[in-house]
Amino acid sequence: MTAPLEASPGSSEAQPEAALKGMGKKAIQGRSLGQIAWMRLKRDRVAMASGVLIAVMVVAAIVALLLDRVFGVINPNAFHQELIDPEQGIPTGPLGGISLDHPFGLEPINGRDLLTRIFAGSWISLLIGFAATLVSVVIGTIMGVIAGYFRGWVDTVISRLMDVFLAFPLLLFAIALVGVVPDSAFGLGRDGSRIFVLIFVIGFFSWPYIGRIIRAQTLSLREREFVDASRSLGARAPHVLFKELLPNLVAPILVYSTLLIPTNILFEAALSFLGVGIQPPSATWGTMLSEASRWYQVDAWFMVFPGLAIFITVLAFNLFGDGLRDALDPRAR
Amino acid sequence: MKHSQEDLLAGGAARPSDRPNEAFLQVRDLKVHFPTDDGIVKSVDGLTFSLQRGKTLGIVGESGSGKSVTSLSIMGLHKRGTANISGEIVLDGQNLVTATPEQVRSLRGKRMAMIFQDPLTAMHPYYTVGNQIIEAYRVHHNVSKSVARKHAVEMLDRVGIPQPDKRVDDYPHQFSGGMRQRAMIAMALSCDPELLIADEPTTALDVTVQAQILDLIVDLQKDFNSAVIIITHDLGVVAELADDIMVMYAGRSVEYGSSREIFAAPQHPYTWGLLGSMPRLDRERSERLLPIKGTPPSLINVPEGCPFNPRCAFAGLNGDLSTTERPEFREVSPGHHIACHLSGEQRQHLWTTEIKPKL
Amino acid sequence: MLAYIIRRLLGAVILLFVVSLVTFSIFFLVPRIAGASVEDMASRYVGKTADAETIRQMAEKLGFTDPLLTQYGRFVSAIFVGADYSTGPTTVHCPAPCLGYSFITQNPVWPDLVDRMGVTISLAVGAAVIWLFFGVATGVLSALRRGTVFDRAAMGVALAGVSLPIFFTGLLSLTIFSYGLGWAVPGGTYVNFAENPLAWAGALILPWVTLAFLNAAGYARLTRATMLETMNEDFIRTARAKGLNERTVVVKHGLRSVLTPILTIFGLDLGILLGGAVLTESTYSLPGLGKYAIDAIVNNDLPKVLGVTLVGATFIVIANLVVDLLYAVVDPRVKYS
Amino acid sequence: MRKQRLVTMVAAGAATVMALSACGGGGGSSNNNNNKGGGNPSATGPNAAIGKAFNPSDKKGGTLRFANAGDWDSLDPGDTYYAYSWNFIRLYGRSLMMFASAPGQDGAKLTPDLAESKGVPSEDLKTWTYKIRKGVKFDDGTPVTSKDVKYGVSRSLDKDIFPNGPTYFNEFLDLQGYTSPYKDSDPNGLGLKAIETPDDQTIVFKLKKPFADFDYFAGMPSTMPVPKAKDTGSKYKEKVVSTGPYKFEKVELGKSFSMVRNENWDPATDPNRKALPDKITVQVNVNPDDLDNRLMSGDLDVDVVGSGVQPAAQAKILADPNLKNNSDNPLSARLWFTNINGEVAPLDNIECRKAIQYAADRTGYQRAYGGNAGGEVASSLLPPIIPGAEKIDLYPSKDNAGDLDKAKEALTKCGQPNGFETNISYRAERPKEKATAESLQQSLGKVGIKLNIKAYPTGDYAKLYAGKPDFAKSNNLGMMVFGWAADWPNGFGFLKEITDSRNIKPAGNTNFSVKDPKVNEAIDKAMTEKDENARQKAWVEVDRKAMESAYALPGVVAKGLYYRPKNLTNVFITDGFSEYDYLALGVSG
Repeated sequence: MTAPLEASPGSSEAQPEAALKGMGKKAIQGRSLGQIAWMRLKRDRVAMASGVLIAVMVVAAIVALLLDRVFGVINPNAFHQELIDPEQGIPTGPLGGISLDHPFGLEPINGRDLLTRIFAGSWISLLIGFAATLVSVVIGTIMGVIAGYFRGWVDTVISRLMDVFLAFPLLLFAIALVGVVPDSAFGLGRDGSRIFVLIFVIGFFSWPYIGRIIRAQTLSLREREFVDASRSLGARAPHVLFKELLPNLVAPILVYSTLLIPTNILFEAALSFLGVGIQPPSATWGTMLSEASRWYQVDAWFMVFPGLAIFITVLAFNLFGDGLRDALDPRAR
Repeated sequence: MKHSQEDLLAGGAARPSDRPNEAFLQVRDLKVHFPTDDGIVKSVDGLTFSLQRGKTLGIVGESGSGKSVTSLSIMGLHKRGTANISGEIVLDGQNLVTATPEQVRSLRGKRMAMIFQDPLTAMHPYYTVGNQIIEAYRVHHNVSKSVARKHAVEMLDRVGIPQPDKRVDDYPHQFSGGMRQRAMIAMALSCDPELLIADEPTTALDVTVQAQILDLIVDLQKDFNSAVIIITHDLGVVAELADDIMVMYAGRSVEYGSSREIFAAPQHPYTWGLLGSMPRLDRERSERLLPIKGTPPSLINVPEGCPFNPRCAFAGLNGDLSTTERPEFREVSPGHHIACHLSGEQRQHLWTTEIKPKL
Repeated sequence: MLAYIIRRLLGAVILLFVVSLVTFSIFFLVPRIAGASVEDMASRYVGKTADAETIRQMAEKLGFTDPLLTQYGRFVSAIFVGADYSTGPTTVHCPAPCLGYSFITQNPVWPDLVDRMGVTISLAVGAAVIWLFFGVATGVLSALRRGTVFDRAAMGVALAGVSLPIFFTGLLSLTIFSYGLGWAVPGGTYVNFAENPLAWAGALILPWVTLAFLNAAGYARLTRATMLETMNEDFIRTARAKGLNERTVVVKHGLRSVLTPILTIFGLDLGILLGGAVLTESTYSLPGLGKYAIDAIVNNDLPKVLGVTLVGATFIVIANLVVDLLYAVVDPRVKYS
Repeated sequence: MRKQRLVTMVAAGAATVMALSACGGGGGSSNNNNNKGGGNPSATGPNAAIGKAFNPSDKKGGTLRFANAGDWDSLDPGDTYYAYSWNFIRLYGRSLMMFASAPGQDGAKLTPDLAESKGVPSEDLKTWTYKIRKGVKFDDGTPVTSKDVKYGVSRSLDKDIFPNGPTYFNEFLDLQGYTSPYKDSDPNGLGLKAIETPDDQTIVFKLKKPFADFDYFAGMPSTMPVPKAKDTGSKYKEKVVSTGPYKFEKVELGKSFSMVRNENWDPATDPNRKALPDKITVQVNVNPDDLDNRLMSGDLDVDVVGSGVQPAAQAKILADPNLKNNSDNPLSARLWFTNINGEVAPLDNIECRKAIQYAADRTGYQRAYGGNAGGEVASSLLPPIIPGAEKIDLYPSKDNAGDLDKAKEALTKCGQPNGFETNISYRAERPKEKATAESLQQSLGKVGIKLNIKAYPTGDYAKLYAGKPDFAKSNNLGMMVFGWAADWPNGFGFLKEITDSRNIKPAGNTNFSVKDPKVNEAIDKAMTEKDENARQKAWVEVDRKAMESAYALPGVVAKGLYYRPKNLTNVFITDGFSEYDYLALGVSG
């Protein structure tokens, strides 16, 4: 995932993999893994703060969606051209036009309020981050479990498929694909089809990473006694898969998902930055940053708040994910 | 308690009252506590024993009884900051608990060495066996690589590895389990240590190899006149080997005595349990092994009174004493100490009527 | 060993074959599915002034009217034996490996790619050296000083590092160092190392540092986690039991084992980057493979897109292969048969 | 078949800023300057190179350094269609006619180059004859003959090999089915019957239809001679044989090239060229912001694309009087406008189109293109600097901010009193067009006209999306943001392509909205008018009729902001290209 974003895939991929290895092995009597994890998580102040921040952001994003699209209370596209220098096209006043009315400043040329736009853009960024993660986790888990459980040629086929996916320069593909799909596809309204395509493309290209992890986990779980026991009692494959294996995969899936969400938010931002994001006048943080990149020499303030929005969100998810991983696997601390 | 500890300290392995100052290793009131999120884990909680050169001490107990933690404490292998160690570990007059890490390090490998239980994980997979022995030798001896290599080949030969000059360049994974353990021993003995700690040296091995390895340790001990501690959960292993045996439970010693005494007249119900769960070839086969019921206690919340009381069949014989008061570690016969509330008669009675016949 | 390498090479070739087929399908088939006609596709290759007839002729000339498999066959055969393209009075031979011929710039793609590779390799390798050194060093130090101020600070910075999009840090660095302080040359002035090594380094210093920072952060986290795990291994205890000093224990025994996972990730990262550091090159306007790819996509120059994708995939596959082979060097337990 | 040559352009990478959009303009400037001639050479300050030569000089020597943020479409004279390229190509090639190398309006006048004099038409305007100067040689010393010119034109007809160039010859010459010299039965590739070469000095063009302005065609680079022996088709661009004062020294396509003096160029045969520098270097694919910075630091001499500096540099220049003194801000013959698609309901109703004309806030349009420095508000299609152009403002409003009352009135007449909903498209990689769309969305929204914004890839915008009538109709594109610059600064060059509905093609259009028989009639009248002044008036009439039909919403007449490095000599904006005249430039020091 991070691969296309030029971060190390290691940071998000191998690390949980390594960390998750021992997960579930160590059971302390009397309390379930979930209870222990929750106890540990509660003690991790940073993780809890991040969790609260995420919750606040999610609520804010929903509120933004309602205010913007359902009730139309806020108008992220309102112009304030009177605050823009007509010759230079940049906001008058210092710090990119920051004022009481416009605490985050204004966008060049049209003078739209950045605070409102960042707020209104939050739901799209988060929605894409969450939904794309859901897509890749669902595909990745199904493929990983099937490959790990059935092994043999099924495993070979799926593993090779993952190899093929991993061998693609993903970002290029995503760009090309998003560009190809017509706007009016799926009969969704304003922004709808583009959001849908972004979710699909990001999610679809990310599944092999989680697929590999789940496959490895399944392979090792499969050898454990309880699976043998279940099978020796005559349980059929679906039963073993869903009743025995899946519950034991919840922890790694949960941790990986938490760490995948920020990666996908970054992926969306990258696609938007490269110009295949949401259609104007709607904006995500990535498209705003993309526009800011045209202005950074004369209005460097434009990039600050969209950049911070991405940074803080991604950081919060990463911190929470780290905390969750530590909570679920004490050995990783 | 105090009294008996003094006694014990004064004693050597074989004869506790004899030549008090010559004990090579003295451990006094050793406590090793690990602070964790869930509370303090008292892995070792007041342990006292001593050992002379040329003697062998067997430490026996279930997993989690504090055997390995004790040995690692002696070796100074607990990471500072993670473990709170108090008490004294005196090796040849030097207190290792208060010594600097550097002083302890210089002793490790040279004066005291350790054989670990799982040689596959205990040896570095990326370096050849020879390389690892050479390294151990060269830390303490300022010799050239070729000299050290010759020494390594000699050591491998000595622990009975065929074609040592060839196998010296093999990697651990290319050795069989028994051979690996021999290599491990060769590594531990490469600097002629005066104290050798063998932590479950034969656990992963099959019975014939087990015997060979144990014989090897005995032979080498004779050659080097080392003091040896053998840690095991299996009384059978130490039966022939050890001069003295210490039985540990929940971070404490519950019975200490000469090997002969422990096997002939064990006094502690826990020791009875251990004996009961041990298959023996030298007796008639009884119907079945008698496992100790229950599980080892949490080391965070050690049961009040006698730590063994929840699992002890005889805990009720002295009213609620077992659940309220910690039993004193006392000498019940010369060189034989136990921590149990049962009276001598009760123990005698139970042993002869209930326990012994079933073994 | 040799047999293993041959087998892996064969596998790599097959994988590339599949990759090329899928790439080809996506770029040639998906537009068709999305409703583009043969003429629509051909119109990308004609000039701004073409009429319907010219477009139709171009479609025929480019073979868009042929079945897809035939087209793919031509593409593959060009890679192995080259292909001939008409320049009007004569034909030019595009020698193998002919990764297509752009009808927009009337150039074979391969020389372009070779040309751009220099930039990307300079960027990727330079950054990789930096991030590998700083990332691993920070990770190791953090692990050894777990819980100290250094550890917390380093991991805080690392976490920030993996949470910052590179196009943001890139813009920040340009704003501050290039335009603000005037310390570094802004991007786009790339010169070949052979021409002027100083200017070369000057143009790359910001991209190197930015890209390296991002990756170093990830590597520091990975190294720290692996190192912590390794330092709990039995063989580390053994090394200490031998009386080795802590330095030897850490470097010779600890770090040695940490290198394996680092190497794996490093190989893959480098492979991906060598195929084009799209975001970095875009942010700094470096004329590398990534920028080339983006420009090609914007211009709908399909042969270029196809070529650069395939080269990118090749780098990834080769990196995978090299990593697998290096395992044998690093880890004596790995045996290939 | 022709298309605006300008608006398709450099593929801007996503992060790159192709801000002022695109290529050099086509028209001139300078009717806004009152300083005629070069009487005051020491005059400095902003716009000092408009209308006269700044820092005039005859000093030879030095190296003139160009840079290009994108890349040429081609260096081949038969395959290039950028204004800057037509400006630049005069350094190494000689066409039959050329724009004079002179400041201001004089630079928009045609003068004979390879030809001895202007073309001599037949009475029916269907046959044009030129005499070629004697003594002109290729850079290898071979004399240039009329057959080389004929060969050059013939090969440019082959759009398979040379897709980029203009197609005027394909349309106007009486081809009789001829397609390409490469498929010619004549071994010399001279089988084209529409061009005759009775002797080595004479060339005769035969047209299908009468055309009075053929001299403009004869000024296109495709009339530059090409020696058949050296022609390598699409590879010729790598090794163009020069007839001008400079020849290629080293060419690395996509990177850079350099030119040195051509010893076989004889100044005696060439009254038009000063050829001051000894050497010319060109770097291509340079980062645009970096390019501006290097201009300002004196590390470069000319941004060859000639569309002005990037917004960042613009802000810097406008804020700093010293920089501003070294800049020129001329008006050009380029129009930024928006098509109103009559194929899409309810815009098939003229009143609804008028509502848009009234409601649109043209100052917002202007802001999108960079405010006052970026251009002037346009009220009709024909830019004021086209000779004879008149101000036509059929939909006036106070401060150009839109007349909402009139707009609502028109909506009511249209039967949509509460407004309607439609789509507006723009080129995805063009931030200014995006700002335009957003601005229109705002101002039209005030009268209830709801615009949904659609972005399409720049490269395919005309061919597959907004320039394709079928697509536009089925996707309900009511408005399409576009831009247009003329091939030549006259009424024909500017208006014919964007107002003549008979030119509408299945794809690749800039215009397909103006579909009015009255406009077509006016065009026909203008094209057959022989008197120049009357012809100019006739084209103004075309402009007026087009505005009456309300199919196109004019936005901004572009102005470029050019930075003029200090060591340039003989600098002036030519109306022929709305750029600095590259033929005249020299360097000092």
